[in-house]
Amino acid sequence: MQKYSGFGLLKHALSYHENWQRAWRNPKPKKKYDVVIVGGGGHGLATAYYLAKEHKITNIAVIEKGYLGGGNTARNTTIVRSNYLWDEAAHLYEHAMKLWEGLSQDLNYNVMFSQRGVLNLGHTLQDMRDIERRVNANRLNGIDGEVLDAKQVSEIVPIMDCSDNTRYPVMGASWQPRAGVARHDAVAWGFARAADQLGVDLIQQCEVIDILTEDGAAIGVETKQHGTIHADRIGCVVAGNSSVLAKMAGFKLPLESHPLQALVSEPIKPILDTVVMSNHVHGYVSQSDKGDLVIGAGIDGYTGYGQRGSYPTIEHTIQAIVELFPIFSRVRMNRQWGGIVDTCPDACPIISDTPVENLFFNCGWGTGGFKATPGSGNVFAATLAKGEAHELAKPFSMFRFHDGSLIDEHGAAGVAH
Amino acid sequence: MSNLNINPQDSAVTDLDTAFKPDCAQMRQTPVQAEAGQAPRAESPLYHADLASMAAKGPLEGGVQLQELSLLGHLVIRGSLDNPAFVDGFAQVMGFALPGKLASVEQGDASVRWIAPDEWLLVVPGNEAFELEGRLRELMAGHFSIVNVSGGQTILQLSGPDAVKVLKKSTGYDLHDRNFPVGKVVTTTFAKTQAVIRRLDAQQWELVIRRSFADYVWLWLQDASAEYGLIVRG
Amino acid sequence: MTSSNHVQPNRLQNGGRIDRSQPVTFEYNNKTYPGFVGDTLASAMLANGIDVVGRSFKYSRPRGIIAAGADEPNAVLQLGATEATQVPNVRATQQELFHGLVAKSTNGWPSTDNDLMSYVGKVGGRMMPPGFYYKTFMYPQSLWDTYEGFIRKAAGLGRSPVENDPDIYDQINHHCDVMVVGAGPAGLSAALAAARTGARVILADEQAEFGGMLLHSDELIDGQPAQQWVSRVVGELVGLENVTLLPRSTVNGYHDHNFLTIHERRTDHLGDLAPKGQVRQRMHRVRAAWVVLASGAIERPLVYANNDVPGCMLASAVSTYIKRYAVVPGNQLVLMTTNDQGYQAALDWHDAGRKVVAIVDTRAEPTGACVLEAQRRGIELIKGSAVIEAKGSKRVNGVSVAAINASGERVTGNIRSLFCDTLASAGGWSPAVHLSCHTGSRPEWREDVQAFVPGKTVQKQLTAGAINGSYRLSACLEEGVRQGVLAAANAGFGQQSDDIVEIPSVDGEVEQTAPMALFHVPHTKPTSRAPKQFVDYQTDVTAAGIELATREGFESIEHVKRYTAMGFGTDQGKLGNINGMAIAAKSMNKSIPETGTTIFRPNYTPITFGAIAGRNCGELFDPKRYSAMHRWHVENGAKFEDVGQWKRPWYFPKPGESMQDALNRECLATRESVGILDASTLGKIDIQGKDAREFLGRVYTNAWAKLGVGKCRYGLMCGEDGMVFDDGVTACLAENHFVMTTTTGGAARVLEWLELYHQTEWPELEVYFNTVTDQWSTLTISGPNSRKLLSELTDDIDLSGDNFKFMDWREGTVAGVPARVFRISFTGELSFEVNVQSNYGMQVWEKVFEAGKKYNLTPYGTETMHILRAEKGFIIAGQDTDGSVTPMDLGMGWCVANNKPFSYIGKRGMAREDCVKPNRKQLVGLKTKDPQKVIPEGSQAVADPNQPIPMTMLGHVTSSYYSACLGHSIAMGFVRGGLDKMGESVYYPQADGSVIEAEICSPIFLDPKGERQNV
Amino acid sequence: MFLIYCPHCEEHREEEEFHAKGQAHIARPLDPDNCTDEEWAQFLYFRDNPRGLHHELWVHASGCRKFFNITRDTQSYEIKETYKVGEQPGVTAAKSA
Repeated sequence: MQKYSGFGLLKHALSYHENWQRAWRNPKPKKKYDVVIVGGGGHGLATAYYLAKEHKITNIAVIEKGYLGGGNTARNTTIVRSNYLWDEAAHLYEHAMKLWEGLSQDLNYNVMFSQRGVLNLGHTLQDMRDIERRVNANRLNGIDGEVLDAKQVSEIVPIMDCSDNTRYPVMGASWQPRAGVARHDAVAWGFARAADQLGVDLIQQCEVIDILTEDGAAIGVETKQHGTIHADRIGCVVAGNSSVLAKMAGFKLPLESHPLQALVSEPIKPILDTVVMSNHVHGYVSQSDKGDLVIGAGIDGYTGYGQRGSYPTIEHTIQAIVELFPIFSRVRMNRQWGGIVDTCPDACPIISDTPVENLFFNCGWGTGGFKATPGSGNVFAATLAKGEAHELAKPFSMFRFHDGSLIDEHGAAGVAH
Repeated sequence: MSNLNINPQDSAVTDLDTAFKPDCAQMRQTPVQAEAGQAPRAESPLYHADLASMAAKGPLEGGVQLQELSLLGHLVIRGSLDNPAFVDGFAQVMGFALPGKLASVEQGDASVRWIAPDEWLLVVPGNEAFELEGRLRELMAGHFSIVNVSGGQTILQLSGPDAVKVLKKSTGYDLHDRNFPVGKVVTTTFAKTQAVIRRLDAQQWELVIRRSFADYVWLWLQDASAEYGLIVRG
Repeated sequence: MTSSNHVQPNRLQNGGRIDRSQPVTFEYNNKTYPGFVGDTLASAMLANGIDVVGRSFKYSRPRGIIAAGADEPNAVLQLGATEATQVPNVRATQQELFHGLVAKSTNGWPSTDNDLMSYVGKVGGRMMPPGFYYKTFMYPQSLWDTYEGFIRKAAGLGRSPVENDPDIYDQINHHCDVMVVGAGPAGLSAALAAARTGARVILADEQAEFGGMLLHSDELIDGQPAQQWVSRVVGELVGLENVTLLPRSTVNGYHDHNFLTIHERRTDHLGDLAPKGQVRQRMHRVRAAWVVLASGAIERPLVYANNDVPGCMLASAVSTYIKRYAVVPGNQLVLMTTNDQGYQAALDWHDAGRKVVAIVDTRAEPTGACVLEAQRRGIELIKGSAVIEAKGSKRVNGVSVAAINASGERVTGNIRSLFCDTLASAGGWSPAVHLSCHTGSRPEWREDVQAFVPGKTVQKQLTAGAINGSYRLSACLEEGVRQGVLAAANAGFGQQSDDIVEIPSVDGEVEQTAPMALFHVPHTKPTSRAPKQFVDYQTDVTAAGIELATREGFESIEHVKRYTAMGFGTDQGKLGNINGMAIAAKSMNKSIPETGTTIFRPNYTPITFGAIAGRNCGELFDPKRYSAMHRWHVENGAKFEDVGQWKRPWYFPKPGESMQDALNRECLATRESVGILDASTLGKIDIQGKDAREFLGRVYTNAWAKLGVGKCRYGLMCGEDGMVFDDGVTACLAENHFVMTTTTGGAARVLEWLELYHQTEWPELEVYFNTVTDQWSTLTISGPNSRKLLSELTDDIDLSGDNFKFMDWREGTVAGVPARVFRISFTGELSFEVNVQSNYGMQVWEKVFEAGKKYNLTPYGTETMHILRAEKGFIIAGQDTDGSVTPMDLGMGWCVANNKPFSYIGKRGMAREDCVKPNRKQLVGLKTKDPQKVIPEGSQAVADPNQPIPMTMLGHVTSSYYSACLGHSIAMGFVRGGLDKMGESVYYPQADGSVIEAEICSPIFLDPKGERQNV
Repeated sequence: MFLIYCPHCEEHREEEEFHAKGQAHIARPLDPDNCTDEEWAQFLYFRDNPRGLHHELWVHASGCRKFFNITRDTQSYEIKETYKVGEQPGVTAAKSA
């Protein structure tokens, strides 16, 4: 398999790019695999890659009903950070962050991971208490973070209105310098190419219509296009569709799938070189290498698999952006779209065994999936390889909802007094 | 949620004890001296805007007119239409029946608006609220409640040829004659708060808004009517 | 500087719809040019012979105007005469010309005309195939930031202004029976047919004038020129009160349940800045019973070598410029077409008196009437051939023509060179299906018209005209009438019958002969080696790039799109997408339907953030809620805290006082004499009914069965998970009447919570809930002198300790105003909460101050309130709780009654395995070793500050203050197993490396026996 | 944006007047104290979350403040019916299957 490099590019240029090899094969599925991963998004492909690379299990198929990386991987706002509050989440996301930092070289695919820093703004005293709490926890967990006041924030983002004239003045922010953004499609394609290179079969346009079990254990999947595919172990990494697959296997998950919308402006000359997030006024924004302002909207309150949400959600987000950045008022919104986010009651993922033996689920990432991609795949691969949860994954068992050991990542929002 | 163990319809009917007289604490909330004249100063929710002097100064031309009907008596009346003691009690005291869905009745200086299947808003002159609540409580029985909210909300009247345009900027509800005839009442979103909107005639509308949002609504209405010209009535 | 009245070389002496009586001048790249009202910026630029309007994004190639409408990919300019009025990425073809307009091209350095980057483009072009950046810039890792810096420099088209927008934008809501999108022949006849039934109709069109293609058509409708028919129809519509006409209004989004958004540009044709008091742009939010999409079709250019050289244009655009704007964009035209309609451009060009070098028809034997028309004008017709390559760099100076085979895959003949300066291409039409896709419907391919048309939808949507692939005028008019009638009938107006509106007749319409399905013109060289053949101009996507993508395995059309960036421009691929799909299909030996289409998302064309935000920004971004005493707080210099939407006094600094000074003063005054807090923002819920008491017992964790009339009680509210989410004091006003208080931020949530359980779980309980938050103003008078003070304001309430006990309430008169007085305390002091109807809140507040002077009555805000309660160890829900703590965790087991008959909300939840396990994080008091040191809130506790990172954290500080009354700092926080660790030390490592040591203690720092409040 | 028929106001209103409250017809166990942790978790957290027909609870928050149920297709977003609390849906996956 050819290695990508500047020199290689030159070589191909001289031959008019006529000799590039396929980034991945398009194989016919075998009858049986050691591991079948359902879901060819970033997390599923990463899982396959690390299974093959770190656990030497290469008889793997990734089964995708559409095209690789076509779900939330293709629809998110590409923010990568690890400044989570609770130890369990912080360690998981920081594990991912460390993998991000060498990912392009590891995959020999430039995922354009750009550590331009993330600001989480605080607009009320309680916001600032929560920020102090989170940043202190991050520091003691070995995660970079600082608490900034409004003046320091405006030095980092001079174009933001940090004055007292706004409805909810910026009081400060948490700042994670190592955080940033990455090229979302490249992440899926990079993992796909690297997994394929290690022998993983990537089966696109192949929809799972049933999960086959034999006395309480999963033995394979029934697919629409290629019939039965057997497997010793099955890992489901299908985000918004997790409940649909769980139903095939006969159990429920503590999930609701909601629309999450995002939008981009027209490309403009570089003006914002960091990521700004505000939970209080509900908007987050960064500027892509192409020049678009990439803006994340709020989550809609209802269950929705339509990959679209309601217009007022977009309006509220734009209002927040214009409130924070009045100079963007004359800039124009180009496109909007929606993803399906599978949300857990405690805003933390599920990486877990299930009531069905040999069937594992990795889901519930809600709005926080992309940033975890390599970490999620890495610990899920270990979980599938050993048949028991990776250390970092243990706290994220679906059974935590039975005994009540939740990891409440939105709890810190609390209520105002 | 939404329990299947109980059907509220059944239970509502079976449990109805129309003889029961709820023991509630009715309170006279306006100073007794009010009638005597040297009352302590009362401030309506838009007192600080000083609409009176704005009216004096303000423009006399414009497509929108605004007036606050301040310090009226507001009573929220809750009860079930299946409870005759409640329905008849109201009719006996007021001399007219509770209006049906999305409707209102106005008689003399009393007016009542349908708010929800078990809720109405009765508005009377400020100094009559207490006595009226007393009479209603006397003649009503069974499961009902009356809450005096005279201090918690106020009424704005919006009129003029462009009033409907201002409303169209403020609410997603369909204000067209076909959908919103004179006398209809709806509780709906209004900018980023809510209002009980009633149509008084072709070009006249009434908004009932909450006290703490009054200043916001006032700012909003001035802004929305700027292009048509706003006449403030004292 | 060119003089403003110099001739416009490409402007015809007469004709067009421009207003020659209104000449204007505009500025482009610092040169001044003349034009007319009625021009678009694009038509005026072409009239003045401006060829190069920009440089391409990736290869910096010179680009010219190709199209005449929303599909234009190249003429994307920076507009604005001042910094504050800059507008990036304006499409010159959609910008109406106004006097003094200032435009600049966006890319190109030092100038668009000679751009040094273009050399990089020429040389490096081959180094920049799709996805090249995924394959490079990886080594060494450390250099990526530098690489990225270069990539970012190239980013973007126009620039954002850096000053705030002086214009205003707003929104208005509409409801209609029939929403017609597009005012071309189909839309106009649909709107008229629907309007005549009395239905409420809205007709919107993105252009300044209604009429669409009819505005430059020679056809006759009902025997009159099409333009006359348009003005007759528009005239009638204007006269109907049930019709709303929206010109300059783009329907940019079609959302679920027939909700559409329309972006109206009200003043962009008048100037940079909206005239004073006018709204620049308005969003119309429309709820339609039925929708008729008549959005027309967009012509496809053909993909051939160097097809981006300025002078390469769409055939239909050429006609539009000539007929509508009286501008002939060149001198010698070569037209390449796959269909009959294409000929029109050559005929118009010829009739405008300029030379048509040749018509190149890709079909072997074209036979349509248009052929005779061309021959009648003596235009050379080259059949069965194609222009395989354009020559020139900043302007076309010739083309290479060659015969191709019938399927259009190979060049079969010799190359013949023609000289010309304009090359128009007509590759057929793509229906503007965009809106029909917004609600998730996938377009369907129709072989007979070689195009995607709207697919199945669940919306109440009809389509008429070219969007259906119906390109003949008569068909557009007929479909318009029929769909207009049908839409109105479906909405309940008129009956669906044909004879309501007569269908306009079109005279002398000629039959169209079959077009050729050609998208990508072959070249003598393979695509990978031929000169660049552009598919998506704005993103520099070429046919070779698409073939490369499929070669590398990007076979889903979504992959192709994402890998090459096709369709990601501000035109969203209106010109290129279908060609791109066809090329991808061909290179994979699939059919176009097999390859599938990408799905369009809102917006149809980009719209300003300002318009979407409307008036909901600045002061009006979110309501500010005020108490009845707010004016007093402002006048007395309060600093405010945002609590939910409320503005609450935070503290009341005296001139020159620091915050801490003010807090110390407020605290001491309250503890030593008397202070007053405006507590009106606390949520208050009136609860009446036979079962009110029972209901309270189910939603609070403690017991309510025995609370007597005249008494108050504190309660904790949990979710079903057993976690505390709100708290407050509830008073028994009468046997069936209670008033509940909630946290300020929790008020709405608690009321909905109560309603939820009443309506869905316990409807059999007879109880009504009503909010009275705004009804009552609450004045909390606290401190040893509070009784004395209050006694001066009331003569009908016996305030004596024996007759008005702690946790009692009384009704009476305060300052002449009827009041409910609650003897409850959040400060630990003797304390009275006076509740009066809010109309009298200010009056009573002022009277209390008059009487309070001699006691040095001191107003305090939320911060002092927090300190005073913390000295007593009282929690604040939301600060000392975070949704993950049970009452036990808070050390508030005393507030949980497990002997209640009904399993109240939270009981089962807090009994779960993890919630009862030992060693949970528990709320305790914290005394710092250094009494003057205040632990920052949010600090994390550890047992051993010297342990390595990651440290084991035991909990965090939730509340921490300096207590002036105690003379030392106090804090509350969570510590794992803290309740069993009294007296032990915990450590709080700080960001600066220091460590604060604290001793775990009871959270009650002051008056543990509660004597002060029981006097 | 949805257009929702409120069965109490008996007319269609804009989505902005309503709040979605999740899956409908989840019965609170009658004897919580004798539920296992797992049974309680089923009531508390575990949901059908179907792609397709969904019975969900909404509240007319800015209107009559009444809760009611909606049967809605979570894929096409079509609202099939709305009905009052305590009533049973007329459209179900079983019936339409």
